[in-house]
Amino acid sequence: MTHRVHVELVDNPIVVPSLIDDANDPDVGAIAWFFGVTRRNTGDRVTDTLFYEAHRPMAKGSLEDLADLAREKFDLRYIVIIHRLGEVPVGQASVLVGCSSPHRRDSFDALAWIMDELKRVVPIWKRECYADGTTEWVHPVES
Amino acid sequence: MTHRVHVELVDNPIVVPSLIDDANDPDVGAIAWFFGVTRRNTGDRVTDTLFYEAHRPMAKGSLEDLADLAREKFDLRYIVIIHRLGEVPVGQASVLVGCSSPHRRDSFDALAWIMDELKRVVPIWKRECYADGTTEWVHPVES
Amino acid sequence: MSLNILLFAAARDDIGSDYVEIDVPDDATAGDVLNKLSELSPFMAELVPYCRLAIDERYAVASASIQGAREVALIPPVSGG
Amino acid sequence: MSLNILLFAAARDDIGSDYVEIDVPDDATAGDVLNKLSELSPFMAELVPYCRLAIDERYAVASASIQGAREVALIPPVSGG
Repeated sequence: MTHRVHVELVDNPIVVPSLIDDANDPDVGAIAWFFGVTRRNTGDRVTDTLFYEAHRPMAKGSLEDLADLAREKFDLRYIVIIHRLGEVPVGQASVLVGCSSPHRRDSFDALAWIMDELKRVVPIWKRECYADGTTEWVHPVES
Repeated sequence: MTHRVHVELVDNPIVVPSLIDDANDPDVGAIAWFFGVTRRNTGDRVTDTLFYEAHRPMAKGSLEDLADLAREKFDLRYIVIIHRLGEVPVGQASVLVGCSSPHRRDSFDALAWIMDELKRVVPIWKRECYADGTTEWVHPVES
Repeated sequence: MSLNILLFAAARDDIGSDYVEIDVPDDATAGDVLNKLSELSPFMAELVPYCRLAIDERYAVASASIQGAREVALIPPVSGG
Repeated sequence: MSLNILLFAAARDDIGSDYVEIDVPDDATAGDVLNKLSELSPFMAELVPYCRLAIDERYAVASASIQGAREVALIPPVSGG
């Protein structure tokens, strides 16, 4: 029974780890992947590109903590979390999360949980660069 | 705004459609993929390989119906459903489902819903070929 | 009338053929066809109560008429995925 | 004592530097540091109430002591993903 975790911050387009082979484990029945992609339209604003910044060592540690917590909460065999920093143009991936598990429900639930937590606690920030030339840091305030 | 559906029954290893490009759409913020993989262990039985059979034209139509229903229930841009038939050894994928959407929740929920429905209604059957040489059609009976 | 029923998976293995020909009245329903199929063998008597009938590639309710059907198939409990 | 606080995102842009040096008592808490940071500018006065302080790469509660900290960082509301 293998438990592998791959956490990475990258400054270039995310290279997808090989989808079946890397997660290969005869006890795996389910593999699920999530790609977060820069979207052009948010409400009535048009995005040209996003720029991501991080407290890098803290963000890396925080993602590793998330992977460990996910393995405690769900029956997982393999976890990948890769976040891209710097400029991420429309249509490109800023984040990739992958899980494998004996049963599909664990991978589905873990993907959703990891993304929710990532957006809540990991010290990474995005700056919107709108088509009209303005830019804006996104600092969501809980209402 | 594009809405694309790709449904396929294949007799060979599933080839993953290119993950970002095929689903590329500037309104897409989330892409999620699920791979169902032949697992070695179920309870205390050891599987060597699975063999899948289908009512092919009905299964194809049923998967297309599922894709259409998923697009009605969730805000999706792109849906891929590929099911492999024939022998699928341990560690290989029997099914691939992919979705893209403006927001991640739609893709997560659609993946889980499509897999639940697929297992409930699509006329595909698997035969377990156990390591001890016995084989058995899987015909789950609701209890 | 004589009717060919497509068979799959354990039903096909039990009957030993991809289809079986049965005789039913002209006004037979999907339910009548299922009853007839369940009489074919002890195994079918156990399996058929859990099966659905598909008429022209659509699941049919028990009261559905099989008149004019181009294809009738016995669909055992499915296990794809 | 004098303390360097790492700054990120909108806070860094407002102050115009990757860090800011502030003076706090030796027994200062994370809450004291946040209060001090909120006095740096009108923008910081608005932003800091929504920020967390990280001591040695871990989020700190307001009562946490900053004594012995190797690194203190102001973490504005995050927006990764």
